[in-house]
Formats: sequence, C-alpha cells, structure tokens
Amino acid sequence: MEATLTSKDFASDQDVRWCPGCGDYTILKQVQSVMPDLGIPRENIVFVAGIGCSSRFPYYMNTYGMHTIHGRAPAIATGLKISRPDLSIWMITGDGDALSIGGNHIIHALRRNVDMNILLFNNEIYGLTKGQYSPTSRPGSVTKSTPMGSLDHPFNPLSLALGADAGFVARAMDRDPKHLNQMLLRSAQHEGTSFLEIYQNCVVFNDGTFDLYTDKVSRPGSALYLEHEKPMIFGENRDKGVRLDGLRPEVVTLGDGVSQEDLWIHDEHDAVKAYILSRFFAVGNEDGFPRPFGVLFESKRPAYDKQVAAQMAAAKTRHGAPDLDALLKGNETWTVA
Amino acid sequence: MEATLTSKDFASDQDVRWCPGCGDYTILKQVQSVMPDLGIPRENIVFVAGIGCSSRFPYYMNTYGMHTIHGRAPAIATGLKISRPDLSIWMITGDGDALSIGGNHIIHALRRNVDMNILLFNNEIYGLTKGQYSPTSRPGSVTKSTPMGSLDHPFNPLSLALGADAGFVARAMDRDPKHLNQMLLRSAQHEGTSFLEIYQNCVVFNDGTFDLYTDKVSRPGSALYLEHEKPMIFGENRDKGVRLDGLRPEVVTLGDGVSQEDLWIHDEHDAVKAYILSRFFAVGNEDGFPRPFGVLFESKRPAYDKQVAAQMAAAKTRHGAPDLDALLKGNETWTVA
Amino acid sequence: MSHPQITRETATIRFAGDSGDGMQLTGSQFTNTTALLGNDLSTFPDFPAEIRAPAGTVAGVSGFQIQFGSRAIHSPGDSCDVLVVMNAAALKANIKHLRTGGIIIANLDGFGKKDLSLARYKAEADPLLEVQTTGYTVVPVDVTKLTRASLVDSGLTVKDIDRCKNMFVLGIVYWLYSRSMDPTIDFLSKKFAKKPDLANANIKALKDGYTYGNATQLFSERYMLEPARIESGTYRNITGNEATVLAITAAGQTSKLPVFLGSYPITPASDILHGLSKMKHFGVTTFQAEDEIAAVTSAIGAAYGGSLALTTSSGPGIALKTEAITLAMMYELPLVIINVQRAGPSTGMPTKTEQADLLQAVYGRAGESPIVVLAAASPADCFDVTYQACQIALEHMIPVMMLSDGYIANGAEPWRFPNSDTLPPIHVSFAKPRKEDDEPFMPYSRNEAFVRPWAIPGTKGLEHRIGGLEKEHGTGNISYDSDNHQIMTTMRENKRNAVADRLPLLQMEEGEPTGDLLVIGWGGTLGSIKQAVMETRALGHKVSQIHLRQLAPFPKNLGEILGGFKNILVPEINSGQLVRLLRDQYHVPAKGFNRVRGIPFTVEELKNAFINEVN
Amino acid sequence: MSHPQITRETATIRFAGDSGDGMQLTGSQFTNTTALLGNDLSTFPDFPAEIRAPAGTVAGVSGFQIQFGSRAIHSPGDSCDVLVVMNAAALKANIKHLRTGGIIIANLDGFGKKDLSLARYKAEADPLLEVQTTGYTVVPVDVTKLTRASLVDSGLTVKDIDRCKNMFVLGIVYWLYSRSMDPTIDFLSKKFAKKPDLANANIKALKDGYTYGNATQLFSERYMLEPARIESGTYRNITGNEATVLAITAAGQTSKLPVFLGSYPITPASDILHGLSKMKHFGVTTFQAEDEIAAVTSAIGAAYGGSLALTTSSGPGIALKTEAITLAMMYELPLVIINVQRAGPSTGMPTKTEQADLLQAVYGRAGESPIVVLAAASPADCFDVTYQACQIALEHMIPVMMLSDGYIANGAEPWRFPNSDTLPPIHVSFAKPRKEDDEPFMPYSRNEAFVRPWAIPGTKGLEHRIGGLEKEHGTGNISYDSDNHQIMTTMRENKRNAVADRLPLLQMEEGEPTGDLLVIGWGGTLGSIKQAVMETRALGHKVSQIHLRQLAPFPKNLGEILGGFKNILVPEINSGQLVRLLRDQYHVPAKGFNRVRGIPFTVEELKNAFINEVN
Ligand SMILES: Cc1ncc(C[n+]2csc(CCOP(=O)(O)OP(=O)(O)O)c2C)c(N)n1
Ligand SMILES: Cc1ncc(C[n+]2csc(CCOP(=O)(O)OP(=O)(O)O)c2C)c(N)n1
Ligand code: SF4
Ligand code: SF4
Ligand SMILES: [Mg+2]
Ligand SMILES: [Mg+2]
Repeated sequence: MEATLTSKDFASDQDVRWCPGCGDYTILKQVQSVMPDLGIPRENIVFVAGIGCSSRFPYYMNTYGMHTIHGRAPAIATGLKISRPDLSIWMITGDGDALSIGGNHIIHALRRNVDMNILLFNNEIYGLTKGQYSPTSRPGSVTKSTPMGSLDHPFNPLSLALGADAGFVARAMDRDPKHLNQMLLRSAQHEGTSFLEIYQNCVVFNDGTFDLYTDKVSRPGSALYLEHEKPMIFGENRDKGVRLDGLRPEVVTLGDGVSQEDLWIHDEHDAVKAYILSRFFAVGNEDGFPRPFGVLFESKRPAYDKQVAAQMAAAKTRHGAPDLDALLKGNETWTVA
Repeated sequence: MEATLTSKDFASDQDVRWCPGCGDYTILKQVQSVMPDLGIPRENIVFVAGIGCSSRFPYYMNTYGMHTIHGRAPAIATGLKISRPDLSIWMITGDGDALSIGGNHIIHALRRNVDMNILLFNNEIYGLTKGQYSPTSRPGSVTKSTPMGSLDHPFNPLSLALGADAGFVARAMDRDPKHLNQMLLRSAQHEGTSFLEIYQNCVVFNDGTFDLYTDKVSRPGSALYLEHEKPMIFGENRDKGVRLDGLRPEVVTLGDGVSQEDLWIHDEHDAVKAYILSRFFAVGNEDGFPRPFGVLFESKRPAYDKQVAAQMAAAKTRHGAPDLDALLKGNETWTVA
Repeated sequence: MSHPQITRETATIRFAGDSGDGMQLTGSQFTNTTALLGNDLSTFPDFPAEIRAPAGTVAGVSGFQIQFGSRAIHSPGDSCDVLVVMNAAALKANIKHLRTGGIIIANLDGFGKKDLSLARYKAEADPLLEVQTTGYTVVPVDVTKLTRASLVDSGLTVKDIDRCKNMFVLGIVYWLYSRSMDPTIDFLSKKFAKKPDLANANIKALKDGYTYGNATQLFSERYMLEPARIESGTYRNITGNEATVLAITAAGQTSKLPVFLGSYPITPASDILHGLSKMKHFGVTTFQAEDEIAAVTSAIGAAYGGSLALTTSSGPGIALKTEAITLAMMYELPLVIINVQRAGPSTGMPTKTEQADLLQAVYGRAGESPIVVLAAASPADCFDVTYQACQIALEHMIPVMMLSDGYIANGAEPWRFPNSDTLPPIHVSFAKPRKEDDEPFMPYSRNEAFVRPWAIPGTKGLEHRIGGLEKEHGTGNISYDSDNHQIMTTMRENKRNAVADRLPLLQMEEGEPTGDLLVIGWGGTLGSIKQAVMETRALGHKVSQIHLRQLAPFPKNLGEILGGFKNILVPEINSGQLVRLLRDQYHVPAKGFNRVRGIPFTVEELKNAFINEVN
Repeated sequence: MSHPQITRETATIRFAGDSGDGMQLTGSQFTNTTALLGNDLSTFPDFPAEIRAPAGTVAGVSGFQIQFGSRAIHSPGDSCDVLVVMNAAALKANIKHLRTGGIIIANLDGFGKKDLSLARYKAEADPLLEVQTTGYTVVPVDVTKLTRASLVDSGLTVKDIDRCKNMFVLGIVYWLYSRSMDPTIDFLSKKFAKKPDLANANIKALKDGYTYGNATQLFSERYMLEPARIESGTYRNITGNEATVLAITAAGQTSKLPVFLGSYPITPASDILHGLSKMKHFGVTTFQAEDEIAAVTSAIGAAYGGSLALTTSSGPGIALKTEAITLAMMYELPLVIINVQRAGPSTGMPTKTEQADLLQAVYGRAGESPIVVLAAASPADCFDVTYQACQIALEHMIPVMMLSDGYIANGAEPWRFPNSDTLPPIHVSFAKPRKEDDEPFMPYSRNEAFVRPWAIPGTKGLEHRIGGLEKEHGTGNISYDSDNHQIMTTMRENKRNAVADRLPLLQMEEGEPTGDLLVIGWGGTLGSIKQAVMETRALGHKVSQIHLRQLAPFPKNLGEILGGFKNILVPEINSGQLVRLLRDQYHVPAKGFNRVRGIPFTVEELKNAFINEVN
C-alpha cells in the first residue's frame, strides 16, 4: 500500500509557521512530493533537525521526527542510524545550525559516512534569532550583530564538505523545484552521508541574496547545472561553457573555434575536479565563473552504520550465543562455605 | 637585549613529564630554539594549549601560557589575540584535542584567519587517556576502545584545513628537527592562522606509526620535501619525481626521457595544487605517492584581528571621543521637578 | 462637542494586532509621550513566538501593555482598562487581559469573514457582539477605511497607507487619555526625515485619529492623569537589555579597560550583543563566536589579556558554558556571565519569561566551584547590577553570573540615569613588571580578600602559566598534594564569600524589620511583589518585604533580618529555588509561592497569597 | 630454619615502585590469591598522574594497597603494616602510609646514587637508615641482583630478567603471609602461554623469592590469617568500572533491548567504554563520539530508536552534557548518564577521587529539569546501582544519573556475583501499532506513574514528532499556553518523584533507628564510614548509620529515620553537598564533616569526628 501514498500523506496536521514567502515552503513541498517515490513506509522515515527556522521542518512532516537542540542533529541522527540501520534518516539544518555551532558534528558525520541525507538550508543568515550574520554570510554583511559590516571570511560549505571527505556533495535552490526534486532523489539514493546544500531565501532578514541564481532572467547566465558525463554549458542561449586547461578552468564562448567537445566533461567521481568546481564561489560570480548546481561529487565508501552492524555480526559469530552467567562469573572465583 | 636570548631562556623551571622517548621532547626543543630567532620579547609570547599530553607544552615554556580545557584552545587564543593583537600567540594541540572535540573551533579559526600559529601534534592516538583511537587513527586500528579495530574513516587534516580556507598549511615531523625548525619559522612569519601538522611518535600507545617517514632509511623514498618553485624530487638517490599531466599527478623516475624540467614545480600559492598534494595520503603510501612535508599552501588574507582593530579605529574616528554621559542620557529625556 | 474629563490615578492600556500592524512601535510611542508627561509607568511587550506567523492568526498576534499613573508604578498591570485590537485574532488572544467592564477599541475592518476564520472563530460568529454582551464596552472603528480616506491625497500606495493605521489608532488613544501628540510628531519627522511623504502621512493619520476621537460619540468620557510624584531628576525610558549594554560600556570607561564580549545569539539575550556591537568607539569589541563555548572561552582569553571580559546567553547556552566558567573560576580571572533567563527547560518557550536558572547558577558546575551570583530586579536595575557585576569580577578576580530575565530584558521603565562621575570607581591594578633579581612572582599569592594578582602578557618578568589542574598555593605550579587541594578549595570558597564584606547591607524593601510575614523575592518580580505588599499593608497587615540582588554570597545581614519573622514566603517564577538556598543556609522554615507559567506574577495572586499567610 | 607463625585478624600491605616495576600487577596477584584463600579484602590502586613520569622520580611512583582479613573488611586501610618499596622515590612517596613500627621491604638496588638524586634525596642521605632510626623495621633485599642471579640461565635479556623483579618480591610477601603461590603460577602460565620462557622465568623468580624469605633471617616471624566468616557463596573480585560494565550488559539482556553507549574517553570513566566495547556479542554497540555532546546526543538518538542508551563521563565531560540531558528530560526518553567523579573543579586532579558533583547532578541544569540521581557505594555496589539506573530509566522514561567515583571505579573488592535469573526483570513495552481508525496516538499521555508511552520509529500509525519546546499535555504538540506549561512542569516533577514509590525503603546500615548520632553518607565512602561507625559503637557510643544510594528522589522513609536523631553528621569528600539537600528538604540541623583532599576518608579521622559529636 505504501506505493499508493501521495505527497499529502506526508503533511502533518500542524500549521506551518514560517513567514509568508519564506523559501522553506517550497523546499517542504518538494520533500513531501519526493517521499512517495522512495517507496519507504512512512513509519520507517525519521526527520531530525536542529534549531532554527528551517529546523522546524520535522513538525510539518507526517513521519517520525525529532526537533533537537542547536547544532547537534548530526550526532543525534548518527546515534539513531547506528542503532536502527533500518530507518531512512533525513537531517534538516540551517547554515548557523550546521556550520556555526554544529560544524564539528557535521564534518565528523561526513568523514564517518553514516547513511543519512543532510539538507542544509542556507539562507546566509540567522533567521530564528532575527537576523545576525552566519558563517556563510558574505563579508561586509550589515546585520543586527555587525552594524559596520561583518569581517568574517565565510565558509565555502561544499569545499569544507569535500575537505572532510564527504561522499556525496550537491547544491540546489528553493526556486528551482524540479531540479531540487531530482537532487533530493539523488541524495536519498546515495548510500552514506549525502550533503545537499539548498540556497533558501529568507524574505525577512536576507531577502534576495540568491536572486542572481534564482531569478529566472539572470539564472541561465549565472547558474551552471552539472550533469554527469555532460559538457559544462550555461548562458541564456546555452552558448557559454567551461573548459579546463590543465588545472586551470576557464569560461569560453561556444562557436568561434570552441565546440562542446572541448569543454570540461563533468565527472561526479573525480574528487579533485569536484573541489575545483566547489571553488566557483566568488560573490556575484565576480570571477566570471558560474555557480555550479547539481551533484559535484559522489563516491562509494562503505556506510559507517553498515560497518558497525557487520562488526557486531562478526563478534556474534566469533563468540556464539551470549552467556550472561559466564560473563558475571568471570575467570577467577572462590567459594565461601 | 631580547636579541641575546638563547633557547635556554625559554625553558621553564618545571620538570618535563612526558614519557621517556616521547616525540614531544624533540618538538619542545625545536620550539625553544626557534624562539630567540623571532626577536620577540619573551613577555609578549603566549602559548595556549588544550588538554592532552602535547597540551602540557605551555608549562615547559618560560613565556606566558595557558593550559586550557579540552578542544577550546583555538577559541581562547582567538579572544586573546583579538583583544591583544600585540601578542605572539602559539597554539599547541593534539589530534584529539584539535580534530575530535576541538574540530569546530579549529575550522572557524582557520576561516577567520586570526593571526596565530597552530602546532598540531599528530600521534594518531589519544595519549593522555591511555590509548584510544583518534580521528586521525588509521582504519582498523586496534586500541583500548576498538578491540576489533576502528571503523572510522580518518580525517585528512591538511585537506580539512584547506577545505576550511586555511591561509597557511604545512607538515613536519618530530624526527627531522632541522626541517621542523624551518617550518616553525615559516609558521611564525605567516600573518594569519598558520596550521602546522607535526607527526609525533607516541612511544607508549602508538609507537612507530610514522616510521616510514621518520626512519632515516625509509624516509628518502617515502617523504617528499616541498620547496617553493622547486621540482618535486625524492628517492634515496633523488631519482624519483612527481609529474602532473593535466589534473593527474604521477610518480616518475628521472633519467630515461624524464628530466627535472618535466616535473611538477611546487607553487605554494596554488590552492588547487595544494589540495592535490594534501591527497597524497594513502596509508603506507600504498598508492605509490610520497607523503609531502613542508609548506603545501600559503596565501595572503587579511588577519581577522587586524580587521577588528581597523573597524574599531574607524568607529572611533567616525564618532570622535566617547561621551559616556551623552550615551547614558540617550535621545529622549524628561525632568521631574 | 465636549466630553467630561475624568482624573485617574493609574491606567492600563494594551495594544494588540497582527505582527505586521506595528503595535510595538505604537506602544513605545505611547510610552515615551506618557513618560514625557511625567507619569510613572511600566511596560510589557508580548511578542509572538514566531518571526512572522501567518498574518491574521492568533499565533501572529503581537501585544504591548503599559500601566501608567500619577503614583509610583511597579508593574505593567494585571489587566488593562483599554484594549486596542486591530483584528479578530488580537481580540481572541487578548480578551483575557481586559478587566471586566473595560473598553475595547476594535478595528472593524479586521473582523471580516477571512479574519474570523484565520482567528479560528466560527464563520457565523460575531465576537465583538459576544464580548459586549459579557459586559465589556466595545468601540468599533473602521480604522482601515478611515485611514485610507484620510490619506487619499497622500499619493502613497494603499500598502503604505495601510501602514499608517496604527498612528490613526494611536491618535484616538492620545485623545482618550489627553496626551500631547508632539513627541510622536517629532519622532515621525525624524524617523522619516528622508521620506517626507511618509512622515506627513503618518502625522496626518495621527492627527485625524485624534480629531476622530474628539468629534465622535465613540466615548462618553475621557481621562487625564496628573504627573507622578516621583523622585525628582531627569529620566529616560529604558529596557533591561539596553540598561545592561550601558552598564557594560560604562564599566569599561570607569575601569579604563577595553571591553570584550564573546557571545552567540540567543533569545532573549541577543539584544545585548546587538547593543554592544554599536559601542566600538567606547573601546568595546564584540565577537560573535561559532557557539557558546567559543563565546565564553574567547572571553576567558581576553580576560587573561587584560580586558573586561563578558559573555551573554540564556538557558541552553549557559548550560554549554559551564565547563568553561569552572575554568575561569579555577584560573581566578575576572569574567562576567549574563544569563537572560527564559522559560525552560531545554528550548522551552524562548519568548516567555521564567526565573528557574538560579540553582544552576549557584550549584550547576562540576566540583566545588564557587562563583558570585547577582540578579537584577527591574529594567533600570539591570544597569546597577550589571555594573556591580563588572566591578566585583574585576576587583575580586572571579566569575560573576548576573541573572536577568526575558520580562525585564524587554520590559521598559523610566530611569533616573546617573551622571558618569557619580558611578562607583572600579579599581584595577595589574601586577607590576619584575626585574631579574626581584622576588620570584607568585601568581597565586593572595591579598586579605583572598584575591590573586592580575598579571597580563606583555608585563616583563611575570611570565607564568595558568591551567585547570589544581595549583600549588602561591606558586600556581601543578600540585597533586592532598593538603594543598584542601587549602586551595577553601581559599576559592573564602574568596567568593569575602565578596559579601564589600557589599552594602540589605535594606528592607517595604515594611518593618519585624512583623507577621516576610516576603522575599529576587530578580524581575520586584515590581509585582512590591505592589502586592503595599496593597496588603494598606489592608493593615504586618507584611514586610526584602528583595535579593545578591544570591551568592548572600548579604551579611540576611540571617539577622530573617530572624525578625516567624513566617517567610518566597514567591518565585519557578518550582522553588531561592527558598531552598534559604532553608539550607539559614535553617528557616521558609515557604515557597511558585508559578511556572512563562508570565509575570499578577499583583492579585500575590496579594491573595500574602493575605492567606497572615490570616 | 623455621619462623613462628602469628595469626592476625587483618593485615594491610602496600606495594610501591616505579611505574615500570609492575606494582599494579603484583598487587592484583596478591589480591586474587588472598581472595581465593577466603579472606575478605579491599584494595586501592594509587596511580601516578602522568602516563609515564620519568623513571625513578617521585612523580613516577605507582602504588597498590590491600587490606585483608578474617573479618569483614570495609576499606583498604588507613595505613599499612608492610610497605614494599622498589626504589628510593617509592619510599619517599609512601613512608607516610606506613604505620609506626611497620615493616619496609626495600629493594636495595633501587637506592643507588642515581636513584637518590632522582628521588630528590641529598647525595649523602641514607633514607633507609633514617626511617629505621625513626622506629620502622627495614628489610633490605638485593632484589635486582637476586633476580638476575636466579634467572642467569633463563636465556633472557637483562631487560626481560629485570621485569621479573616484582615476582621475586611477591614471592617474599607470599611467604611472609603464608599464601599459596599456585594461583599466580596459573596466571603466569596462562598469561605467557605463547612465551614459555617468560612464564618459566617469572615463576622461578616467584618461587626463589618465596624460598629466599624462608631461608633467610630477614624476618623474625611470619603471619597467617583465617578465612573470613563472610556470607557464604561464590565470589569473584571486581572493580567498580568492571561492575558497571557487567550491569549494563546484564540490563540489556534482561530488558531484551540493544544497548547503545555514546561516550568520549575521560579519566576515570574510560574503562567503562573499553569494557563495553568488548561486549558486542551481547548486542552492545559502543560509539566513541567526537566529543561529550555528541556522545550524549547520539545516545538520545538511540533512545528514540528503542535502545537502552547510556553515556559515561566525568566532571568536565558531564558539564558539557547538561544541555542535552535537559533535552532528554524534556523528551521523556530513557537515558542513563554515568558520572565517575574525579577531583575537580575543572581539570582538577584527574587521577584523584572526590564526590563534589552531587549538587550539579541534582540542580545543574537550566530551567526546572528534574531527573533521577543514584550513587554507588562500593566497587561491587556499582553493579546493583547501575542495573537499577537502567531499570528506572527504561520503566519511567526518564534520564537517570548514576554517580560513581575514581576510588570505587578503580578499587576492587570481592563480589558475590548474582545468577542471571535472580536479576530483577525489566519491563519494557513499546507502544503498539495503530490502525487508521483507532484513536489518535497521544505521545504525551501518561500512566499512573506519570510515564508516557515509548513509541519507536518503525511502528505503524504512531508517527509523531518530539522536541525541546514545551509540549501540549497529551498530544505533545508545541504549546506556549501558560496553564499548560505549569501542568507539564508539575507532571515532570511528579514523575521524577513517583520513582520513589517503586524503590525499597531505606534500611539502617548500622545501629538502631534512634540514638545519639546518625551518620549519613552516600557514594564511595560507605566502607570507611561503616568501619568507623562500628569502631565507635564498639566503644559503647549510640551511633547509627544510613547510607544513601538514592539522592533524587530520596527514599520515602528518609524523613522518618531522620526524626529518630537530634544529631546528624554527614561526612562527604566535598565542601558539603548532601547536607544541603537534607537541610533544605527535611529542615533538620544536619552538620557536615568535609574533607577535599582527593583521597578517601581515613577510618581514624571519621572515628574522631563521630566521638566528638557524641561527647
Ligand atoms: C544552544 C543554543 N544556542 C543558541 C540558540 C539560539 N538560536 C536558535 S536558531 C539559531 C540560529 C539559526 O540560524 P540557522 O541555523 O541558519 O537557521 P535559520 O533560522 O536561518 O533557518 C540560534 C543562534 C539556541 N536555540 N540554542
Ligand atoms: C571535556 C573533556 N573531555 C575529555 C577529556 C579527557 N581527555 C584528555 S586529553 C584527551 C585526548 C588526548 O588526545 P590528543 O589530543 O591527541 O593529545 P595527546 O595526549 O595524544 O597528545 C582526552 C579525551 C578531558 N580532559 N576533558
Ligand atoms: S525569518 Fe527568514 S528563514 Fe525564518 S521563516 Fe522568516 S523568512 Fe523564513
Ligand atoms: S603517552 Fe605517548 S604522547 Fe603521551 S607522553 Fe607518553 S609517549 Fe608521549
Ligand atoms: Mg540560516
Ligand atoms: Mg594524540
């Protein structure tokens, strides 16, 4: 009967409490609509979130869910998944929750490669606490806590994830639901930790930061949609491309001597190339490079929870049925009459 | 008179309490011997450490020092440096202190680029707590907490640092004091956060993990010493080299058609190449690539503490002399007779 | 036509509307005007939990209550005389706050079908009629229509025009309570200096509202309140968080030290970070850290370097700081920790108030870890107590935790602000440089108050190492010696307790030093307890009150005062915390009066409790 | 020649040497042998703070003390009758532990020039002579030379031969106390099964030591102790941390739940992680997390998933867990937190013991956050109390903190281990699946003990969300309602307190239910207090004792018992913590007897304190 579930079945009875126009709504919609396609019984799905506007997410999903504490969702999800490998775990977090207070748990989850899907709602601001800058805010951001502009050099979330040996690294945006939907599916399909950064608009405290990529007009020229084994093409008229000469990527215009064959063919499995792509990151694309969306990198590493299960199985076969009395007795005993 | 200081002047009166033969001793010696060369008055130097065998370090330096709490040294050092930019800050940490509990503070210090020198004593084990595996321990490590072998995929500390936008990334080892000495000097000279990983032998709980690189016999063939703008050569008879074809590095033998000119010329300022180098990381060099030592990457980014100071200066010129009474009074007042 | 003008001693008004309706601004304008007229007052903003819950829903309602009068005002009022509601949801959420027989000024345009359903009223319901029949006076006003009419020629968009609704209503209320419009007109002209058309529109709406109140039969009477007979002097309005910001900045100036705040945003403490981030020209550095642990530890680093170092947070964040606070205690470095308490436990109800972190402040650390704990009693009191916290931390080289709460942090009251040169001096002297042949430096030697010297990096000859391991008395070297551990443990405790010697003795807040009942409060409950005590005394009961700002160590004469009473009642917005400390330390049979509802006490419930005790 | 054999009721021996000398092994061998002979005993290992402080220095000295006897033994002994010292540093560090007139067995080869200077004796000093003149009996033995001689043909390297020194000494002591060598011979053959030459060498050294003791004039007499008249049954030796590991594993079996430990290494708790990591075949998963916060939160995740979830740590780590513990309390999920206390505050003295985390356990969280707090009284008691902690957490859906300490965690005692089928059953029933048309599921509905249902993912129809925000009674939906907050706060408190209903009433530990003095202890001080109480009673004083394992909630009959005494003394290895809880909750004038020296109480100091109180 699971097959017959619809996205509505995944909406809880709680009213959604985000600001009107918040990017979180469209993400929620896509997540709910992708759920039936997973063919996983609703009761086997758990949404785990930290604290933040985005982290209210679990309340709106008619699955099991945990709204936890700020920054700790990766660790809670890790404990849940290790002890219950049968569950499908979705971790929802924000740029502050994941990369400020939760940075350590995130990089450790990524290196361990626990099988879960991390959706990072990046709005480059602290929403719930009403507008302080976050570790992804652009330098010079004037926010409640930085009246003269922020001085912090922001994280490049995807470079950080790759540096932490993430096995699946992708980017999407709230305003391109179709692509977002595909990315959610890809994240679900990947075994191990999937790290999906989603550009999300905070209409109240950081409205329009991502317009360059989300605006239908500017998007074609500024967003580069990656597809495995396809050349990297973008531009209104799909007349621009990215070429690699040696280590140096460059933007070229198709035609006049440059053909699709000359372009950089995307290879999801090449870690170094993925890293180069993650560095297409200039504010406003000032360096001329488009911002990549899609799967930058995927690799097959054994999932941590599977290894843990395997080790326990091995221990059980080695020791046979557990004998509690033998354990309590130990090696040396004596008897007092 | 500072000029006349010797390394002895930097030894405190406390007896050193590391295990006989611990790699920490040689590192301590090199740090003490490099201090006079900095020409910094002893009272302007502060050593800040977390908790661990390595983190006992400050007690042995006759400078100002803080033995803090586990994992938090980067944050304490950040607060100290921001409020006292005049001081020379040296942060001492271990692989557990820095990358396990302290991971978040480390990556944030690196992205902010606070001007301090981080020395990470990596012995791939928890020493002080008597031998549990750490985030840098090799997979399968049998330790007190992993009797059947560890399952965690370890961090690649240098890749992680680069992913976090570190401005200075280098590697040295306890058993090559001369090179270590140079690296300490380079770290000190760099403005911003310097991240120096030092392979350090724990004779009691992880003896010999780095022998491949530290053993005089195997070292030439396994360790690649990087020098800026020099070709990458190694091998007993310096007959091996690393060549880059496109993005793909390969180990070649000099002679038969391959000359030094064909080799990868090290460029400290190339972030992507530094990342590729950081990925020469196979256990026992099984992939055939030598382990790089030296400065993988250096870039000039403004130091956070300098920016903070500049912003305060700007605020002061903008507002003129502070007027506390005006502040207390505020904008709207009324008087009750 | 003219309306009879009735004089009142006190009045309470509550403005309620959708988050988008600008009720907080309306309230603060009414507050300023009223303050300028010389009334005493107390205010209470009642924010929705969500940033912007869907417009028109109960969850999206934002409220602001003010009590003002010609006598001293100690609380924002249990219930209001006039309730302004901009829509149906506002009525639903706030009717419980209106006293029976009170007046409801309702924006009729906020009671359409859609509004009713958003507010979860039945489609056929007529809530205004219902409340009228239950004994309230309803004054319906077509605020939206009237504002649009008044601004038809303003050339503004409808959206902008509708933004002026709140000024129209404010005009009506100004008329009703005979307030001058000038302060608000000034304010609007300043605020929209760059957009004169907006300024003019708002001002016109305000004036038209005023005229409308006057011209119509809406009200049978209007009210006026004499200026309050309060202490003479120059006043300003201030919230607790603002006062905290000023105190920290002031302490930096008087101690002549750079100020360093390491913080991480959290409701309701964030505004202290925001406020201090604007004080750079006073030598204040604010560092928004990656988390609370980095926030407090960065402050500890700054303290070692010679700054007045602070960290601010609330419940969940304070919990994360405890390991580091213990380190600062062990270092014996000055550190001020400000905990703006909110309703817990865990995430709890972040926008609601509570005072349930006292036992954590006093006992919530591993090992024997004595620190100083202070608590502010009102918005303006946050200045004095925060300033004192800085002074104690610096002069005694010890962490001081200052407890505030969401109610006083966001609530406002008039403040007779001090002149900078009347501020108590703060004496800080760093240890002096040492020459080769001087005595060896003893970082853990102590003065008569058990205070060790503060030797900051850069000082020649004082190079020393500090750590969290037990230290040898005097030298500060690592020591595992049993006797030394006992000595140091005792020293740290004596040092904390010695702080009481330099603090003023506790005065009676109300009443005589002996009587039938002693009421003991602490923190933000001062106002409501004081009012309730006064009203109980007015009934002829022998009730006295003391209010504690010093929770650890207690004032030296506390035991003596307790001795004067057989019955002791301790009202707290928690399940009983101060009462435990009193029973433990003074062996008195103190009783607790406890409510944990996320809201301040009402004067009524306190009064009843007191009368209960004395009968 | 033959020596007179004297019978003793108790004896105390302390083995001391360099960390490299294998004193811990020597001690544990003597312990096992002595246990097998049927003596009761208690041991105390005294590790150096450093992993391996430089050989020969005082900092590098490692000690092991055992008291054993033909009567019940409750403590490792205040001072020893025989002190074995392998070098000068060992003498310097341990002479204070030898009773006046006691015997020192000294390895002469450890008293060379180098040894003396390393031990910071003057070059010309002769410490052995000095102590002799101060009334101790010194028995010098050329252990190194003799061992080398005995193993000259072993074919071992000198390094390996010298490693057998400790067995030679053990041989001497076995002879002196008339112990059989067989258990140790067994042990050595097993241990070195793969290296027979090492096995033989050690065994030969042991035997030659024994013979040497017998053959020589070293001793004028030898001793023997009758088996103790202790409860009959089969015993084993166990340390507190071992017992804790077994209890957790057992609770997993009886509850039929998978066990999940999220932990981060820290002294003295790490051995629990080590021990449980060997229990995989019992369905125990251990997760070494990146820090303590991840450790406890991973356990919370596992608890939501239906595991028996635990986390272990000590002072600094527990402090970091407090925010998350409060979340678990708010979730109302089962969670066991084990705090093996060490000397604090901050990093303190990690290898020393203390019981100063009680107030943190009871009060150290933000908001009203009641959890259950238990404490183990001895190494073997760690089994019962840990098992009970698991049972309460699972059956009451509440976090339980179990307090151990470094002294009982590393100390060992004989344990009459239970048969698995005598273990109390643990009743866990997960909420049952729900069909479309069933009543809606109420995750925060409660049974008569205020316990909510445990509904784990994978259960059809029970999909629900939990969080740290205040929850609506019953539904568990987010609620900011004032009355609901009061209700839930009260529910959580009632639920914690209701745990007392299911727990056994408190029994007198020693003495009558009325008398001149009631001594109340908790945690690892049971043994020394009990011994001191017994000795004080032997002097005819009316002293009684109770010992608390349940610190929150207290046993239901505690108040009643307190009523039987005018004088109450509460000995604690802290500055007074339990005594505060008692004074607060029972309004009794309890006094504290407090030492904070990082070491256990001596029976002597306690006895004096008790006598003081009754005179
Ligand atoms: C321990 C703790 N510290 C701080 C907070 C306050 N807080 C709640 S959410 C948040 C940051 C939210 O930013 P982000 O993670 O980007 O989520 P968003 O609201 O932008 O979706 C903060 C600082 C908290 N709840 N708990
Ligand atoms: C909060 C806290 N958690 C745990 C510990 C215990 N601890 C001390 S050092 C350490 C790890 C040491 O490993 P590393 O950082 O690699 O330093 P090393 O001893 O190897 O030099 C741990 C877990 C502690 N002191 N404080
Ligand atoms: S504050 Fe921003 S992120 Fe939060 S709900 Fe509103 S729009 Fe969305
Ligand atoms: S345990 Fe290892 S790291 Fe620590 S001091 Fe000994 S050898 Fe060095
Ligand atoms: Mg955000
Ligand atoms: Mg290490």
